[in-house]
Amino acid sequence: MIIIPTINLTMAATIAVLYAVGFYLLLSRSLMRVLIGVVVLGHASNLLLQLAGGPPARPPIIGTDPAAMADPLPQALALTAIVITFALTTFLLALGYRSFVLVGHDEVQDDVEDRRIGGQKADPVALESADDDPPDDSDDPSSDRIASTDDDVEAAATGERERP
Amino acid sequence: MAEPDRADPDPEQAWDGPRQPWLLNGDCRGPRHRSLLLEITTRAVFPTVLVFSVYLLLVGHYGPGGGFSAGLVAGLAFVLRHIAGGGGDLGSGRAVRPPTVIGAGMAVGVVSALLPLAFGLRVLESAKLGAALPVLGAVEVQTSLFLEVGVYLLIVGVVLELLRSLGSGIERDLEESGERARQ
Amino acid sequence: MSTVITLPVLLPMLGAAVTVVFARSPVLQRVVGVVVLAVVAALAGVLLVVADGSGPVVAELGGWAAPVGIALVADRLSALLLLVSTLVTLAVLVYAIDQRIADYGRGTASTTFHPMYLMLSAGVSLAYLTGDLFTLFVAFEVMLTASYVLISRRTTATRVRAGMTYVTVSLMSSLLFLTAIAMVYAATGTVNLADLAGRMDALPAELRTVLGLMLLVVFGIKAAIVPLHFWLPDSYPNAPGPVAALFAGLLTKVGFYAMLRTQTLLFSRDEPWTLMLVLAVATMLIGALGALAQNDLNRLLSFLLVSHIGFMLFGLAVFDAESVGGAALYAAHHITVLATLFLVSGLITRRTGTVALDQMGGLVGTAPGLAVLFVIPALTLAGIPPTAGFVAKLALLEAGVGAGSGPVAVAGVVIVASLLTLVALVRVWVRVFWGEPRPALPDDDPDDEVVVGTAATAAPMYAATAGLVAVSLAISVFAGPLTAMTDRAGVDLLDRGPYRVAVLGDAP
Amino acid sequence: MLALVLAHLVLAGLLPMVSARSRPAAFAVAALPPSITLLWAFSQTGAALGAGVTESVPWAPALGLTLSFRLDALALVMIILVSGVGAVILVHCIGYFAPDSPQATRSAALLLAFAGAMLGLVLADDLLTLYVFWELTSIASFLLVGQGGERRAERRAAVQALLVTVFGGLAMLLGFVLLGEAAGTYRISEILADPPRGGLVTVALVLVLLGAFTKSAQLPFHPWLPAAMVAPTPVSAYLHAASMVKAGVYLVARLSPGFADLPVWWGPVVVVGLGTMLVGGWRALAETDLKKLLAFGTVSQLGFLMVLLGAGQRTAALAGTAMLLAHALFKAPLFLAVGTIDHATGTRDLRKLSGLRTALPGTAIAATLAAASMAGVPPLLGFVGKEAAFEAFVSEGGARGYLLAFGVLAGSVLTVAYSARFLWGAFAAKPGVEPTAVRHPPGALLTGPIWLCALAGLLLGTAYVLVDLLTEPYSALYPDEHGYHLALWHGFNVPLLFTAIALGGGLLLHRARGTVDALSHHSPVDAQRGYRATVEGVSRLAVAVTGRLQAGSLPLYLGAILVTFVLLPGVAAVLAGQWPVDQLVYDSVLQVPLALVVVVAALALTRSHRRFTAVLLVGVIGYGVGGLFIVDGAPDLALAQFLVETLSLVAFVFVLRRLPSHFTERRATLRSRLPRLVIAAVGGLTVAGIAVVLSAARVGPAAVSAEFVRLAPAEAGATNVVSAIIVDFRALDTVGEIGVLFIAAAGVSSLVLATRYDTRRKRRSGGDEVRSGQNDPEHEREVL
Repeated sequence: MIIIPTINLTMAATIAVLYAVGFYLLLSRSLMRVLIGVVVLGHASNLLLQLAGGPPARPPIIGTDPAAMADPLPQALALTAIVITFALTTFLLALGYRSFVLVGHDEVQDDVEDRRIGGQKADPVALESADDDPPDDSDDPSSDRIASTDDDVEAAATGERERP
Repeated sequence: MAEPDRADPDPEQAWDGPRQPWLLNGDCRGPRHRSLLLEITTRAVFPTVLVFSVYLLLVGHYGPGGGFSAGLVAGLAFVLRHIAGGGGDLGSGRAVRPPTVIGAGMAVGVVSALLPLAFGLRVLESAKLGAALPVLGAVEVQTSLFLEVGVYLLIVGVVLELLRSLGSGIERDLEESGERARQ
Repeated sequence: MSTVITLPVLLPMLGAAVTVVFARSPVLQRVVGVVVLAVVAALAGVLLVVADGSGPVVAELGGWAAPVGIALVADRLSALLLLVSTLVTLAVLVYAIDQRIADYGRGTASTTFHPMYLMLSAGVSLAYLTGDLFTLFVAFEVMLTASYVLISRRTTATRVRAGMTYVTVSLMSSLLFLTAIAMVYAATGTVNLADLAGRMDALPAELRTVLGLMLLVVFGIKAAIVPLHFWLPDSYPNAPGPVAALFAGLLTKVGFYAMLRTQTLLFSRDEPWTLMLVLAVATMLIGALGALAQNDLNRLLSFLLVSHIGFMLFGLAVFDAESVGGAALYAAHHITVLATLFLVSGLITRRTGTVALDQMGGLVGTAPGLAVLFVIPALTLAGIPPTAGFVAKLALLEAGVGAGSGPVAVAGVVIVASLLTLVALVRVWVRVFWGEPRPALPDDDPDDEVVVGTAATAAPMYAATAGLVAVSLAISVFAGPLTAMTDRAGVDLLDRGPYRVAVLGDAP
Repeated sequence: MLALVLAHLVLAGLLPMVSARSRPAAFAVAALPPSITLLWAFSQTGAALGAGVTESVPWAPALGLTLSFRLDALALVMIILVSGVGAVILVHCIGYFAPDSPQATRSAALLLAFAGAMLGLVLADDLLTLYVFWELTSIASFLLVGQGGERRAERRAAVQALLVTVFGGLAMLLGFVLLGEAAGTYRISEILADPPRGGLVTVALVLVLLGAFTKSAQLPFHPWLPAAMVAPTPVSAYLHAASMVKAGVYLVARLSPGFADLPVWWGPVVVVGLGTMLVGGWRALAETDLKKLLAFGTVSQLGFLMVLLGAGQRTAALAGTAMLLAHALFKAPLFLAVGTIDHATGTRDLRKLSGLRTALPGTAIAATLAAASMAGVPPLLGFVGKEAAFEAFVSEGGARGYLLAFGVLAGSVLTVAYSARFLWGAFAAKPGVEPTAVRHPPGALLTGPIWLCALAGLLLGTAYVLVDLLTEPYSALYPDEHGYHLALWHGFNVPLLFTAIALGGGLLLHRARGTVDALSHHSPVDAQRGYRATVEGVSRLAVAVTGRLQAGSLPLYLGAILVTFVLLPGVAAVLAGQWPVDQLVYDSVLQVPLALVVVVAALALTRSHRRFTAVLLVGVIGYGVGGLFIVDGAPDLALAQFLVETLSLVAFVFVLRRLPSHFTERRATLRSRLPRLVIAAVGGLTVAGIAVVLSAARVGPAAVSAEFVRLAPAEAGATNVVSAIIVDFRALDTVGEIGVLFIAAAGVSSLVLATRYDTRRKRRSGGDEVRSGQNDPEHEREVL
């Protein structure tokens, strides 16, 4: 068995390019690109897993010289990983399709609620009462708020209600 | 399945189109989608590939192959058949439905993990089974083959499911939304 | 015993297969789901008792001794979290089943819900029990893929974005995990955790740090550590009610468990971990402040979830037996309390028809039972005595103040974060339960899983929620034996010896 | 003792069942446990004044969490307040709440629960036990002040009370833990026996004091107490006069014997206490609401008590304990009297009240008696206490002694003034104000408790020996310097002079109320505004931080993850810097062309704008990687890779049929793409770099590969080692793997097949909304 599986320069460059491209695609807004990025990253990590076993050698099938045999474990792990990546790819593909059907395009939208909070101009959401809120953005689908009937603070302070 | 093409009145388009489920069972697609050459090829190749996949399944212990690759090969045979015969060909109610195949594969896999318990072995422990079969003589089988079979079944089921959803499902969506298939 | 330990993984998988094959029978699906989870919970209880009494339970799968085969290990930590998680999973299942019955009637089967739910449970069990880094990856994938399906079960135009965020970020973490495994194997030549512990020690310290940080980032995404947490508040709140409860309860804690396990077993350290202290502070504060800025009940809870991950990180950062045990206890209580709060939020939403805090009010008069169901977990989360949250927080504080000036300062941040948590929860109370009662809003989406109105809320949904509240109270009542056990768990984790001996035999 | 506490709590839980039948009965039942507790405590007097009665129940011993209780002299005094006054107030409640009042049900249960928590607090002999009950009282107070939460003032007051006290409570918890860590125990009696010292103990004590100050409404945290006056008056009388607000004072009294020699302890206590006494008294002179007047009076008195009990000397402690008792006995009846007035006339505004002296003579006399005790008029208990207080500081001498003596004197002048203002405001016939009509004459249930408390003050004042007996054991914890004892008459001395000055000065101040009124409305600092600003500031900070960080954009989130990944392990790897020296360019020549194909395809991928091209390029990468697997000696892997790649291509093509042929993303400028490019490139280099470094650092041969090769043919019956690993050695991975496939397939069909059941409808806002067809029964049937 090989003791030092130092990854050679060619393979290191390949890994670097694959990861970089995968990351680059992953950071885009188009879901299809993200998906392709995931596939590329999957290839990259499977390749890396296989390389972690050591440099090229004979297939690990009994009959060859064990000393010249490739490390079988990373192969088995990579095989499992390939299947899993495949499963995830198909799922993401379906999700992308579904998104396309529902939204009409396949770009990842920003979160509406986050944007609303980000757009608040430091208007604190008051703690004590439900009634002194800053007005919501108009694009809030549920903005037809119910008017509240709050009583007079002064009346509260004089404790009229305690009278039986 | 909606089949607007079937009643295509244009005789010039339809005169040489096959009208019966001639080569493959299942519903007959509209002639515009059919390709004689592909159907014949599929007809010839399909059983062969299936047999090859079973071979891969059995040989997995001794060389490249195994339940996973075998299942994929069988799955690709179904893909070919889907492309040639269309979605109506597969899983339209007559055949076993794909989720059942998947579930069965999963069940076989898990049961094969638990079965050794019945024989006083540990979970997932494998053993050699020897049996004297009438024609083949003494056959030795490693019980881990059951897991391989589970994997095989499951993969075939998964591919069938993909064909049903991504294949036929999207095709139907396309037809319903009036778009034309690009490929 | 070695059989018992495999069943929490295999039984739910078998159940999933059965529920798919017999998908046409909703009754069978429900029975299988509940029975399987109940059995798993019982087994987890047995495992906990045995692991606490006579050391880690190990199963050598297929009869192959580790590291040749995969070992499943149930020590105190994993058995405890397994037990609590399964109880939560069971309660949420009961809730979900009854919600479905209330909304769709008894006869409707669900093709995906039950199988996916059981697979998720199997994945979680496997993640807790595995003693193998690669199997941990597989377990994560089983769990996460099932969660992808569950979160995208009712994709609408608004929800599909949340599903995207969740799936994409999780996929990235999975791929980074795979990368990290490759790196670990490249450096050490093994993926068995117990075996790795020895081989890691032989690596140069700097390279060990590299691997440790890599695994930290990988699990940190799942555990939602700041700055890896952004995805969580954007995705969980949009999942269907019970699913959100399950995710909030379990998934982040599985991530934290993995972090706790790998960091203690593989990367021993003698003093508090400064980087982790910093991350803990950031997580606690940014999460709590995030909660204060929300108007959506579920988002508010999601931010609190993030904030309290910081509490556990604090325990990990201090890195002594007491603190690590405290973190384990905190995780266990946190699983129940977050799930409960999300279920309560679901009940509130069913009553009011909205998740917007400024659209609700007056529930204390119209739904006093719900008020009680909210108050107890809310106090628990805020760590107000005598709840379980207090006990767990106390364990962390005690460990922290004994560990030097850095941890003492962070203990102060724990106090601040607790106060902010309370402020956020008081806001919920004031806005939801106090004030003028308001009419339920018309249901925005009449055929989704939320049906507004009390009549459509089945009593078992309340019962399931109350059951979880009871679990959380039980943690408080039995704090004595529990803390004693988590203390022992902490000692084991840092000692590493018992785990390695149990897996590899006497001469690791 | 735990049983007594639990009895309160359990009965409180059951009380709503009683309330359902009769609300007055609920209060009557609720009054039972405190009464029984009081009787029990009296029955233990002998032991309590001696060694004390202890009980200890372990809860979580691993954390030092033990429910330890101890009944000693100080606790006994507190029980008189908590249970004795509590029972009296609960009886008053029977008459106060209308039989159909919705507040009654809630209040009865909560008051009883509160009584239980408070009882636990005063009996606790363990810091953590004390903390447990401490927070429980905060919660009970929150719910009692907030009631149904229908009105904003109630909500605000409840929230403010909760936040302020819990803020202090949490700080105190940290202080307790630090203290416990330093002392090695949480047991109060053990800590006091051997008080720890050291750097962290200082911090701990400051934190503990923070808790005490917030709970006892000391400067600058006091505004919550006047605000809490929106609660029903009996609640105010019980929580915010007699018992809960005493918790902070009580805590200081508890710990002072161990720590009062430290400036960090007595310094803040004395300064804050004195300040609170003066500010509270001054503010009381400006109030027109009788209840708020009393509330500020309470604030002032709490400051006074704080000074006495935290000063750390015997006479002051004696005075403090007596005043503790006296305060409960005069403040509770005063509150109850206000409640009775409110109940009878419908107002408690002193500008509207007139002539009640004649209309409600019974209430007036009892209230006068109580107010006189508050003002320190002999022979009432208040006088006895205040005498001792003056004596304590006068005889102490020195800068601190005189400062305190004159400070307390000034406070006492204010006390007399607001006592007079109260009596005048409540009962006097005011010129120009027509006599207030009494609509509901108060019954015996309302006035009886007032009389009881007021008379108790008188009785104990004359029977000062009893009080001395009760307070002596606690003050004996300090060294006895002068042998002072409580008494009505100590001869003509400075304290008596002080009392005279206080009474005279206070009455003069009351006469000059017009001027005082005008002055006292100009307050330079407003603590309430400080609270508001803090809460709003935190909210604003929350919105600012969250709005900035939580951008809602998925690419940004992924970018953050990637940057973290680059920064943490990447930087660590650079620092480690162990690049291998023996790295080859390639191991096998075949790797070079294959790698080239993969790299070129990957780079082309970033520039492709057609989806189909992109998918094809991915295919090229996949097959290229498969080729590399063959070169590496992994035929199984290569086979799987080719098959999977093919199937993926098919799946992609299936989906691409529906999608537009080009990516819809706007073509970004280089400038906007640059950060992405840089992060991605650095990320790729980081991964590759770490991989090389780590692979070169391999510490030994692969752990089990040789074993696999050895075992595969013999034990697993396979010559293909990889296959043996997959289905035998690591079969569980395979089971998990098919599980993933199983899930993914189910997910795919659920997602894709739902599409045809989607329905579109118009939204109110105009746009189309697509409703999901998933879960549609038809859809479910099809997925089946």
